[in-house]
Amino acid sequence: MPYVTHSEAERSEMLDAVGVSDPDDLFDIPDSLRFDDDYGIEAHSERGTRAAVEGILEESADLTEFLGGGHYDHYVPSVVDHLSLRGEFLTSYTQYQPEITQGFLQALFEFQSLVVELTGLGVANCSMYDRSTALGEAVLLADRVRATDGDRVLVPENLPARVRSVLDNYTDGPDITVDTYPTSEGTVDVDGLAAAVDDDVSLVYAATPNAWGVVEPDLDAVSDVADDHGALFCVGSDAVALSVLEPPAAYGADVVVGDAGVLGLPTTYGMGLGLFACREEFLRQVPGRLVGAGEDDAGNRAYTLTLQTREQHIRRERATSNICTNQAWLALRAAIHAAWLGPDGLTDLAEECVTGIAETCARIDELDGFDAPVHDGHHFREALIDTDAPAADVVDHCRHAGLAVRAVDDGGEDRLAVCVTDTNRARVDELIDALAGYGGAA
Amino acid sequence: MPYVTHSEAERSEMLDAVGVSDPDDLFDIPDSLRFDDDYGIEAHSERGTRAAVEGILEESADLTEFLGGGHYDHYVPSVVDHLSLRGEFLTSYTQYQPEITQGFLQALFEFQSLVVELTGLGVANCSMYDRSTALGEAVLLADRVRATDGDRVLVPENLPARVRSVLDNYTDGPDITVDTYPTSEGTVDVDGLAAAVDDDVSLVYAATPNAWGVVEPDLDAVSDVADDHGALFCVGSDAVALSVLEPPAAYGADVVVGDAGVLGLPTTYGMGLGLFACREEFLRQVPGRLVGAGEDDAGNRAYTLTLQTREQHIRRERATSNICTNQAWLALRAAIHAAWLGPDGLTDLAEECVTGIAETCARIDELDGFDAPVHDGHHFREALIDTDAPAADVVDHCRHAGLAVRAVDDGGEDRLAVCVTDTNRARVDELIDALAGYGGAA
Amino acid sequence: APHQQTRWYAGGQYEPLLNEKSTDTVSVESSLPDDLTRDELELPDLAEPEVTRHYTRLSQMNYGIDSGPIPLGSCTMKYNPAFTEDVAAHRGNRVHPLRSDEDKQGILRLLYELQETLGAIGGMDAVTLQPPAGAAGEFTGIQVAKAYHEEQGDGSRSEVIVPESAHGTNFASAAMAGYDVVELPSNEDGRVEVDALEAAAGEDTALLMLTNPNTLGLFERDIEAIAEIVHDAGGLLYYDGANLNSLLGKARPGDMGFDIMHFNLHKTFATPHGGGGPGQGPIGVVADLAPFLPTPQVREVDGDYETYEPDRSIGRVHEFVGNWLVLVKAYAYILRHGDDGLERISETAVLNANYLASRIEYEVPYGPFHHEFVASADEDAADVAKAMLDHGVHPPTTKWPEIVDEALMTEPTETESKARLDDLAAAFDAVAATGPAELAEAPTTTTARRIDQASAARNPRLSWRDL
Amino acid sequence: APHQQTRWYAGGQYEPLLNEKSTDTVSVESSLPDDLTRDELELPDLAEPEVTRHYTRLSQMNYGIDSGPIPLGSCTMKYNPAFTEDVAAHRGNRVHPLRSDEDKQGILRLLYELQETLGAIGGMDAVTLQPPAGAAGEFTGIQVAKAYHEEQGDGSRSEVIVPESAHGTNFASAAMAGYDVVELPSNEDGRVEVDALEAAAGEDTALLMLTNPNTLGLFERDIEAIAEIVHDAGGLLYYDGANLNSLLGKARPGDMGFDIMHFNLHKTFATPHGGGGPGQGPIGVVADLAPFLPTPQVREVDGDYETYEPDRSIGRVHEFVGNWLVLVKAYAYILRHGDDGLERISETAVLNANYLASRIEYEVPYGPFHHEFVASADEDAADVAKAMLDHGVHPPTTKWPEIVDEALMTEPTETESKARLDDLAAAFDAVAATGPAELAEAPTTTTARRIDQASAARNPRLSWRDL
Repeated sequence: MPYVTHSEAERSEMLDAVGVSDPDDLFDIPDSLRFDDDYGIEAHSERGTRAAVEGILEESADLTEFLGGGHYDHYVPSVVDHLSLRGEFLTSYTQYQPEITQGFLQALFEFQSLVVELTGLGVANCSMYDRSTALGEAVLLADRVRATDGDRVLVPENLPARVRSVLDNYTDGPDITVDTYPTSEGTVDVDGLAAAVDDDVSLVYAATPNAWGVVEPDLDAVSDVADDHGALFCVGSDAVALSVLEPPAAYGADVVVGDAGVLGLPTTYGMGLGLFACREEFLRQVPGRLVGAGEDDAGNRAYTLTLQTREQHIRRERATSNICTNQAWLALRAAIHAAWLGPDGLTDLAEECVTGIAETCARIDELDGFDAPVHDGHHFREALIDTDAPAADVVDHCRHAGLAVRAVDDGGEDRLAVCVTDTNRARVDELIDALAGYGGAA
Repeated sequence: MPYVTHSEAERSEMLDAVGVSDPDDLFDIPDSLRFDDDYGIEAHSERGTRAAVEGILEESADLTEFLGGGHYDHYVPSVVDHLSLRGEFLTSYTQYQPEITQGFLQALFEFQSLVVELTGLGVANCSMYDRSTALGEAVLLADRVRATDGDRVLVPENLPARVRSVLDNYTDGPDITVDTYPTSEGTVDVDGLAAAVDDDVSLVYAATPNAWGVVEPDLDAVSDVADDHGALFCVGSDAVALSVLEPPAAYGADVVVGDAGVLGLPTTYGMGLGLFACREEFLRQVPGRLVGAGEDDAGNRAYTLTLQTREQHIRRERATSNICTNQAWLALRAAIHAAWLGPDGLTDLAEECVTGIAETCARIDELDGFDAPVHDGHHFREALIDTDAPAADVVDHCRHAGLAVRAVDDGGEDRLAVCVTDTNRARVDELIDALAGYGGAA
Repeated sequence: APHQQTRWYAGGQYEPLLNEKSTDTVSVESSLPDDLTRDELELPDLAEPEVTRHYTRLSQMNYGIDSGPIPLGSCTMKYNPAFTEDVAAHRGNRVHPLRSDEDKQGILRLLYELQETLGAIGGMDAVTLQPPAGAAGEFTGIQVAKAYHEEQGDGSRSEVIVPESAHGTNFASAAMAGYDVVELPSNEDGRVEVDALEAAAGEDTALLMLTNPNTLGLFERDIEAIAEIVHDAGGLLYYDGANLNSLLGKARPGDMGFDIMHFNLHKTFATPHGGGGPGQGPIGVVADLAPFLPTPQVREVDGDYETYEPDRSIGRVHEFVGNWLVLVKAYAYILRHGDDGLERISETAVLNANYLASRIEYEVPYGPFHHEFVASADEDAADVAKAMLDHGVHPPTTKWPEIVDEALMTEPTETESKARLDDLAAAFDAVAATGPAELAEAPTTTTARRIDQASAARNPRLSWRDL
Repeated sequence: APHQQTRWYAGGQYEPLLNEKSTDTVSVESSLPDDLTRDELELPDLAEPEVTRHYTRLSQMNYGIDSGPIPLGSCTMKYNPAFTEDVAAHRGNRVHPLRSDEDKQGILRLLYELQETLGAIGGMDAVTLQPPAGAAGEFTGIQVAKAYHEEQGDGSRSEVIVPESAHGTNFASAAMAGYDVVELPSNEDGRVEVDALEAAAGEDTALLMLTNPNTLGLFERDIEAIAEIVHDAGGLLYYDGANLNSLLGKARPGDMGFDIMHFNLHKTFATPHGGGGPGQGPIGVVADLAPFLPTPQVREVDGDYETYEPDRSIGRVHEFVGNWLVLVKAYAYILRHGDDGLERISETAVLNANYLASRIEYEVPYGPFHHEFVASADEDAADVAKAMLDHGVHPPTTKWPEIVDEALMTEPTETESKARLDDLAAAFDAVAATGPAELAEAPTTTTARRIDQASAARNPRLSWRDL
């Protein structure tokens, strides 16, 4: 029993102290409910466990990925692992005792400061599960703070189905209706949005870069439409893009959600770090944890979880969210990554997300049988590509060249989506070769 | 410049403070000696550096190794990396300021305690470079403490050539002659030793397990021979073997050297951790660092480097050794590994070193064309194997099966050496298959 | 004092913020057009050595299980085996979720095997791994229950019944799913008042949420009767997995009549809590509810693994599969232990709780308890907690559940040695012997002295910009 | 106080030893015969959680570069980039040295490229990577020189000349190789007294060992004249690489007339010192000495790499290739920087030393200095060091070299920021302003209070058994 620390002698002494001869005697469970069977799980040594699990993991194909769609890979510097894996961080609990957890509290306060700077908004919490649940919480916040006639929210028609599905669960309880508004040439159709919105709308959502990788060109106009109808304007983005994009607060965003896991978290089968910021007036309606600065008895600045009366462990069914454990350690990692990059490094990384996909599209566009990008406008990390051949066939062809790209269904069109970041940019040549080879074969 | 921390403004301020406009002006180097060329080294990003170096490392073949010969692979538990890589340990310096380095000093004191327990001797230092340099230092210690007529030391004829070569460099300065004594059936020929020894011998060395993997059966007798002639008896072994073998002090060893890197250090291209222990009477002649327990001004036990007057930074040319930086961090790792194993785990590991090679030899012995082991007696981890075919051909055959074994030159005989530990034992089937396959082909 | 925690100062304050050490305002130059980009970005600007020191220092100013015990009742803060981090660092985890099934067989196999394993442990017929935390698991389970009731033509059921001593998340999750919460009182033994349940259960009842052993560590002996009442009323039973650590190898929620349950992987299966997550809250359900689980599920077909959408799936509760690395670590933890090891966990957890309770002077009003107990402090429980910090240990959960006066809800877990349990007992008793004046001064050996949380909340300063 | 270091107590002592926490005496059962095995083994016996806590606590009671500056002159304790540890953890390092050359091409290529790279940096024609530390490099270099002299029929040369301010290892290594050490006085400028050298050099001279800049940080401007004197006498020049950090991109020992040099990889190329090693001390030599280098060397033949034994090799100084992982980390560090980065290292190291010296009140008697300087304390330098500990920094090397009274030999290195240099200056000045009584009390904020080293040496207790 690897992590149970008693010697036989100690165990006996403890059993004596509690007055039983066998720990099983301490279980006050009716016989009818006793589990007498086996789970059928075999124990392994540490080495054996590693071999077994790593053996399973190695069964996945070894591919260079050009995949995005909400989960992105950037190089995470070694310091992020080395520092975040320190036991005092990794094995700590939520900071209910701030006097002995100043270190983590300060790191979370710094994460909040980072998000505030990136979004331009007054308040950021210290994490949500992922961008989809952050959007769900934003909609619930809008429902609480906006006394509209109805309960509709508007999302773009190209909102990824996975995000929409999460949102549908979040809006199910309070009976909020999620409607879509049209896009045009891959970006918000402002007129279409204006036609769709009404005073019963509590929130209008738009993402930049959006689902097709396009940087939305006129969110001012979107913001105005929302504002005209008393709806909150919620912007979706990510921590790298926000380092160069206009801060959403500057064009009137009330809430920003999205992904901060683009920092600190490489590709890990879709793990996320939800980002959530909003205007200060909604402070007491914010979901999730907040760290604030205060003072200790020595008069020194000290940090603490604050405004906990919003939270479930105090407010129960009237809490602003049911969130308890969320993504604190990933927020720490994102903060370390951002600190390592500094403002120059972060904006350089963002610039690479602009130039990498642009150059890749230009090269693909030169190939017979491909048009890239499908949409006008500036792209960030990813873009859609038109192919004369069935997209699935191209995907399969690339797969045999050791490359993963994906087909997307864009309103019935059969298209490819390609994502280029710092980690796969050096492999773009292979992608071009594979696509060119396909063209030749077709 | 990744690890240089000044902003341009700070740099200017500092230049102003020291009164130059360019740091280059601070270099008081004659023009004739200025280096105006390039080294020709291209800078890389962190990611690029990792890719470049790891790319080189991946050029080695992917083989399952059955190699020993002085460097052994055991599974090192994850805690060893996680704890030893903590920056306060990894990036610390020699403990010249004990008040702020109690942690490392205590760990080294615990390492010394481990070696004392394993060897039975009164004093252990806190590391040497490897087993060969530890043997060199033992010979120099013998030269200092034994007022013999001459300057001869005796080593077994099967001392590995690599160890012998190191020893020859250590004995070159003080003009110590290294002679060999015979072995018989792979172990010390006690009569031959008795014939070789005389009163001019300051030290007799024997290893257990020895170079052919055999546990020496009668070191009492060897000890007696050394003792009869006033020579020190130095035993070579390793930290895993010593956990089950008779403690060398019990049969009269004056010094124990060997490898403690069998704990804490997996196969790493021959990195070692020299183990050095001796009788207490030689305390002031011990080479290397020693940690002692003392007291601080608060009256609490505290640890400190001690008996530093033996050392080069104080005693200079009269020091007991020139050692300064040695292998402290590896001693920490070995101590963590031993603590993780505990006495049961450590002796279980040692037992696996006995049974693994015994079973493997028995299986090989059943194959046509092979005899295993060559030598009678009990083996630890490794053994020699006779093959009817040229050993080099068998090695090559195994290599094509993805297995690394080696040929050894045992007094003109062409033999194989095979090493089995916990990490390759599960692959012994493949070795048997490969050898059987060769037998069939021959 | 058995401890002096690290404290780094600069300029009369503790370790400054990154922003206070050095920030730089850069003009953003981008190949994007100016009207889409910001002019400037101001962020901390430190080279790697200073970044490393900053977080090294912050970590030293933090307490985790690697520092000492954290006997927070209901939180199950046990030791997190280091090797699981190495498994999580394996290259095979670096797989994008939008690969085809064919290209991620290793991932799918692990998901499948973990689904099956959790099903066996919980006595459940089907498991989804997707919810990214325990509370998300509760919400998911409630959504599944709701979908089931709707499919049964029972969509009008509007109430979720929750015992008063339940975790706050139960209330909040039920509300989030649109249910009214009906609170159930405890009886004098600290367990569910069955008569009250009988009265509460009816045609409006969608779900009863219970944890068992409950938050007092007491096994709900009447669970079979409780299940019958709820089922007879047409409702479902939800098991809150927070206390599953005491049932491993001993009993299964599925066998008790629960229809839905969640697993807190960081509790029962020791994945690191990371100072507030990531956790993961898979849920298990009985066969009737399996068609409603989130999509995708994973199944094995002729040795290959594939994803599929359950017939009547509620959809997703996370964009992908939640916190993948937590799943990997939990699976490794389970494999490391095997059946016997898992049973030994619960046995030792219960033994440790009972031993510790036997050693302390504070009264423990309810029993027999399993893996946790709730003692009653003579002093303000919050003061007790602060004073315990000076003994180098983390205190228990305080002032909850409210049915015990000045509650000290204590769960030492199975990975504390007898010596550490004795340390904890000594800390409890030393604090009990401490006078009120000294108590009010505590803590003194910690990084920060006692923090005025009320004033921090009155004047919220939530980012560097607010200072 | 800018710092409060962690202190864990138990039973009125700081953190107990593993042995004091729990030991177990097991009867050794082995399939070896009884007469070969021990009866019992007594070792600490703790489960993984307690092992983890023990070393976590010990680490918190330790100070490294990751904690703050370590301006130990001549030790070049600069920041160790974290990524090099990840490179060292790569599976490709798990190669046994007794593989055939064919099967370890990756290893050999790295060795070859590092040999070549160090040769370029030192201005040396051939390099061996084998010596496992700087002192081992010195010994190796001296053995090479000896072999060369012997081959020249000059085996009677019996003296090694060493300046009085040289590192103790120079003296010890020369003695170990069987040479008499001739100590060379410094002139009033703190540099080699050329006349004295002229007098000392002669037919007995095997070698002059120098570091340049010397331990006062001063460049030996007369190095060309010095080389000529030694060479004319038939001797060789050895360069102690301890201070190479200030020459990167600026000058090369080979160009100054040195025949042999060692590199301290943990100093110049920032591999972690690990509290006392592993280091690695490759040596470079001019072409005439290349045949004497240790075996094996690595060469490239048609794109493949192979090992070979130099014609007149002195043999081995380590059983294999020394500390392989140190070589890997150093190579990665060099590649990370490139030419410009390396030059920026020395420029910043020198700027930092000069800036720090300009900021402190203590006198710095010699100059112009490069990457390090030696200040002279008004108080006992050892007291100054202890008092600096209370300011959260590691003090400089004290009382050495002896030509400066109460020497404070200070090398901040290039990885300290201006803010940290200002911290160091503030610490120096605060201590200078501290009264003698308070000085004698220091340190107070460290894990241990001042330790009585003399009494620890008088009554040596070197293992648990001695307590």
